[in-house]
Amino acid sequence: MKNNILIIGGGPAGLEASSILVKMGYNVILVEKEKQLGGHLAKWDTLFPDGLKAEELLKAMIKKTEGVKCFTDTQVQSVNILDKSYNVILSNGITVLADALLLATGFDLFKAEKKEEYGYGIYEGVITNADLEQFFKGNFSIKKPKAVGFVHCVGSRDEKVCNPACSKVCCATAVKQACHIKETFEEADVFCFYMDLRMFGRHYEDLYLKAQKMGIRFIRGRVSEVAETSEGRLLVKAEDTLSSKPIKVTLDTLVLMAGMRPSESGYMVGHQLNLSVEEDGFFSTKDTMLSLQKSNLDGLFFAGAATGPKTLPDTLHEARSAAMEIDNYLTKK
Amino acid sequence: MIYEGKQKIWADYQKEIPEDHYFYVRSCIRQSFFPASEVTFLDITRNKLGKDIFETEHHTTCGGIAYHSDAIPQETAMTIIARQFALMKKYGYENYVCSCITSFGLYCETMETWREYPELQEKIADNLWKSCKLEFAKPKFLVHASDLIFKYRNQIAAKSKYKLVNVRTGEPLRVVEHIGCHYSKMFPSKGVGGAEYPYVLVGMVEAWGGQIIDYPERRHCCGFGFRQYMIQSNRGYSLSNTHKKFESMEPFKPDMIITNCPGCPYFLDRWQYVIAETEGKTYGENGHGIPVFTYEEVAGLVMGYDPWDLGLQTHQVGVEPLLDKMGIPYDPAKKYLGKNGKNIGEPEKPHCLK
Amino acid sequence: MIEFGFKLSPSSRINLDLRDKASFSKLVEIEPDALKCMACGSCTASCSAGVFEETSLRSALLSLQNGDKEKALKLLSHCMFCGKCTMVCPRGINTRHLILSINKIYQVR
Amino acid sequence: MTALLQTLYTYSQITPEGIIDRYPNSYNHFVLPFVIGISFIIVYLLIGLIRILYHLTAEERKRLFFSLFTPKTALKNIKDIFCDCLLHTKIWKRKPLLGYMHSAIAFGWFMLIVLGHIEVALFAPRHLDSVADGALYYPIFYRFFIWMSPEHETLRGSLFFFLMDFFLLYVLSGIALAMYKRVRSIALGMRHTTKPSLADRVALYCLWAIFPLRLLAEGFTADLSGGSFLTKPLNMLFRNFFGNELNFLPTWWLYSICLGLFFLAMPFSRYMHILTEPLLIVMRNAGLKVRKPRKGFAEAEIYACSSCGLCLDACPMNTQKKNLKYSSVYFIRFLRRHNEKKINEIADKCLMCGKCYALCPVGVNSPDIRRAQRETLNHKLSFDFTPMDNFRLKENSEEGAEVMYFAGCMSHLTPKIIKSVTSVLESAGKKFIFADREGGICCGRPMLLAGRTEAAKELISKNKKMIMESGCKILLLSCPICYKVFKDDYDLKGIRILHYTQYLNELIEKGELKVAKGSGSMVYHDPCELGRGCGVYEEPRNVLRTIGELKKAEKERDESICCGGSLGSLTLDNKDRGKIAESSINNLTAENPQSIVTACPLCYRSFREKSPIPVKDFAEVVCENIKSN
Repeated sequence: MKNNILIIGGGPAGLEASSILVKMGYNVILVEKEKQLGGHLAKWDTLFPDGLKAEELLKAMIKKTEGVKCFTDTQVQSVNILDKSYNVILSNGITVLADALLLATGFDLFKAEKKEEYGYGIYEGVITNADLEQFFKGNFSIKKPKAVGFVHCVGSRDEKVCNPACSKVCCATAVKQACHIKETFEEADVFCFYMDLRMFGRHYEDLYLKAQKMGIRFIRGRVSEVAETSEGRLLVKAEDTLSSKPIKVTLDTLVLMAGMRPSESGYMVGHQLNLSVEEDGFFSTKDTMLSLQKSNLDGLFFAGAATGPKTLPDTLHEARSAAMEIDNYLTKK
Repeated sequence: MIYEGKQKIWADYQKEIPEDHYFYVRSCIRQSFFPASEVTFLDITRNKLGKDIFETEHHTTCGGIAYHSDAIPQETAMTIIARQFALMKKYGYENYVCSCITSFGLYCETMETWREYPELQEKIADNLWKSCKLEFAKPKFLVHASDLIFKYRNQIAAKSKYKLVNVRTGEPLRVVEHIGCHYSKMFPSKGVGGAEYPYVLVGMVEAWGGQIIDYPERRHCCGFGFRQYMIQSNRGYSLSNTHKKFESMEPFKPDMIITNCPGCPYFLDRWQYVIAETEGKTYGENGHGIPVFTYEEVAGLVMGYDPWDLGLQTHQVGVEPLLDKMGIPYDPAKKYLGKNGKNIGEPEKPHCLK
Repeated sequence: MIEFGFKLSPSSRINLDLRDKASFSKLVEIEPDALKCMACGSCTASCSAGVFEETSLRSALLSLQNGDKEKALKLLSHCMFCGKCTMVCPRGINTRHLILSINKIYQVR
Repeated sequence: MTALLQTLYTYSQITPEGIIDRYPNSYNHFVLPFVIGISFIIVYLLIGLIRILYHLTAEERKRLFFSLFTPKTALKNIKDIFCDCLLHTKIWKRKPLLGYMHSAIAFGWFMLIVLGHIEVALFAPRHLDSVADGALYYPIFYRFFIWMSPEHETLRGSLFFFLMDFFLLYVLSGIALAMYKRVRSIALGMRHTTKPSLADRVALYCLWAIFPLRLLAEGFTADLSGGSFLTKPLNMLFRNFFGNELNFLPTWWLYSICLGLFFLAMPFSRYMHILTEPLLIVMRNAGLKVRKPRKGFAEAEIYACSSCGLCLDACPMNTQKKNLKYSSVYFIRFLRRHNEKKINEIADKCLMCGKCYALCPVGVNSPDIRRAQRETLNHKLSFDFTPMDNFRLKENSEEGAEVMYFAGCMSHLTPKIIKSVTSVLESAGKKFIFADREGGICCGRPMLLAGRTEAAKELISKNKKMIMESGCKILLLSCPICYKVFKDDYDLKGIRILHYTQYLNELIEKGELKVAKGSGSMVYHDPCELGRGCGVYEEPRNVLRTIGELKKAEKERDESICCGGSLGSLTLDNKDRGKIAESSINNLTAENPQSIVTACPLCYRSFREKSPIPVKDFAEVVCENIKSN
């Protein structure tokens, strides 16, 4: 008899795990709330550190999922814990009796308008990292800028928005995007306002060096307020903490590097299952070292950013190990 | 301080120093400040140890002072050096020993530059030919005079009359060694023991019975720096450098300082007087200063030379307390008598420094 | 004393051994937020008084930790207490009380 | 007037027939506890009064003196004392049952004393002549000392008997409620009550005992000295139980002891307010202000605190139980006890939202005392505002610009407010000068709140110079903190100072600005400094009602709950502020409005961090609904 596995979330984690599990011979059902698969990856243009096209990667990943029953534009309506399985009712009316459940619900981008002083949604030139990717994809327009700024840590490392943690990917994304902007608008001055530059992965430092060589200016100071000049440009204020002087600069585009927050729809599912979340809002794993894919419920597993900010490679590793854990669990049963 | 750790580093920086047959060039500054040192060097190497050290009155300055003060361009300095090398070649020598650290640094710098840019060497050879009609050859071995004394340290120890030991207590003397910056900081591989823990002076002190003390600011420059001391208003900077070194070595209670550079002994010695006069502070015992010596002076003392023949009366900081410690007899009455037996005049007594 | 035409220049190095640990721990006692700064510079950048004269809580805190209380007090002496820095601080530091406490502890009367 | 006194006096000289002193000299040992108590309290009060007057400045003393003889203030004094001290109208308005309890005890007791004295004046006037005649105690224990022949009972006499019994019953009903409140305070509308101190307990139990004992004592003697519907039946009951030979002295002893003890405990207990409140009223009506946290006027305030604990529920910090200790009532208690460490801790913690002052039945201005307390520590701190000396308006005043817009420091962190205000002004066709577009000098209110008055004054004078030089006619503010200080401390002659809620209301009423009716529902949050601070409640509501459906908050206007972002607090940390914001939002969303509207950049930011529903600024709402012509 084939076991049913329900994967919630059709982003990179859900796709990767489903393609492995379907090859192992399981009956895999994938639920995605958006109309298309891919999660944030589908909205991204290129990936750090080497500028891989997100679209190509996604295409390759989707191709591998042959045999997976995918329900897009579908949400989980209710979940019940049965003796050794989960009874899940989907918003399209289908009921699934799942022997194992994988939460790959990922993250939401921090709502940048919450940082009132940056004026997202108020000043025209203030956009988010996601907007900029859309611009690179050709779905969003910005005026040709003379100067562009990137604000790192928007909604991350900030107690005022109840997220004191680092979102892990914004630094590398910002540097990647800054390079991309500089390539698109060669004449533009590009500034990155950072608190600490966390370029921890393989090749990330190379990306940083590349950005420096392209003439991107890194300013160690967090932007504190943005105002509009009489010409409608953006007056950005920060402290250059390395020279101990407040600085201001007039920019045309300011990109806010919105951080990672727990996914709201993921939270709804977890809420029905009474899953515990940590103070940061992300799900708590069974332990912090050996069972990162397991939850406190038998047969319920995690992969990807549902348990905290992760890079794409991290997420894919987690998806693979989650598949292994699920296989172990079902075989033992 | 883990002594074995230093030994490991010393092992990595072994410098090949030929035993004999050198072409010797003097130091501008040392000739004026410590003329007896170079005389002693020649006396020890030639007469006491029987080495072949050749020197000629035709050699000049290396151009270092002018070069480091931005008064002449590098090419000029290189041409002067090429002329020195041409003299060496002319007198049939292949090993080059210089008395000055600045020169030593400049020779190293020049040789390295020529190695990297052979076309520049060609150009300098051309310059030299045009100006002096001379041809030069690069020395096979380039050493500093202190390298040689280091090489001979055990031979000197074998002939020594005194040791760097306090005869009253039997304890080894506590010696601060100070290496000229241009000795190995520019090219660590060119110095005995490298740049971080140079062994050249340490080796001498150990061979002669003393104990080296290692203090936090040992790496720091003495403050000589051409640009600083040449202009009066900048001398505060120079003074502050020396001050910092003395503040740092003071808690270790050193008995003496040994140096291998022209400027260092001069500044370490004279600035003690200025600090005493302006700050009222002295660093030696009972209001004395810490006596500062060149390595030749120390070698001379160990071998039993008369202190006044070594020119120790020209020091600002009195050397008598150290001589007493080492048990070296001296005649105070002869301190200010010249070679000809006539009084050379006594300096004014400092207010503060004994 | 002889006038040489030059004199010792004071060391520009920060000597952490000489810093006033007791006063700083007193400060931490009355305002524990003194330890929370991550030096992002938001306070300095948004400072109302900073428009007129160099004013920086971030820098002042650093100066205190480095034992330079004169500089710290100078950096805060123009503070108008408006509270903008409290609003923008990502670490949620009670900046106004911190400034008040620094003044209370370090101002000699 | 004199004639009337004359007749009264002559009248009182006549002892009515049938009233006989039962005791020679009209004295019995049992009066001693009471006499000791009452003498002590009189002396204590006199010393206290002299102390307070001594610490007033000469100017203040003069002011106080003249106010007593200015008819307007004198009348107000009488009215306030009657309403506040006796009838407790303030409590009636908010919590009727609690109000009844207080007025029953206060007014009832007052009437008992007054009627007792009138009775003596009418029937045994010679005992009021001097202390030696028992003036101190005789009217209190009147019923013990006399024998009245039943044949001579007059109508007038029985009216007094009736009135005395009536008011005694009135007081007893209040006492009964008070006892019930001790057990279940919530029934009388109080979630938290204060923890009583030892002196409080002694005084409290005495107070509880006084009136039942009086009933007993007068019940025992009702057959001899007369009585009415309460005491007479009681007397009969006693007779039935104990026979005719009633030994009533012990109850009178107990009654006197309780009274004496009560007076002895009074200065050290919360009940001191009974006597000091009139003084506070008189001084307040004379226009005196707190200068020092413990001397002069402040002392009158401190001793007038009834420690009732109404401020406990009022304080926004008390959403967390751990913060109960920072309430005004404890602040004042520690001031009385000179507990320096705690005083400063509490003074610094307060948000200065003013709600405790607004709700205080006695009207103790504790925010002012806290500010004065902060000043004792902070006024010495030096500052240097010389760099701000040369501040000049960056923009040239536009031709004919009458309005100067001063956004204030905080508004610069809420660009939405600035943008909305300026675009509303533009829509209304108003030319304006933007005083601090590129940053400006702080208004001084935060400095003032921190107790650094001198520093604040310097900032105020610099800003004042800038404003006066600009030649504007209206100073428009978007921050209530700025508004409060500009209004109270600036003295800008010839310039109208308006908060934007007021100004926009005016523009809309005059028809210079037209707004359309929207569809959404909203609730308005009263910012502390704007509402309680400046009394602006109606104007914003007026405008919002024309724009959309205005829902009510659970508590609003002067009972509105601070957003937690107030600059008033010096030490409250970020987490606790968040908790306050949450409770304030809960209060606002009682009727499920679609959005919260406020008129202060601080409230705006505090709410936006926590609110589940959209938070909008007043100007933003107006701006969204401007009807274009």
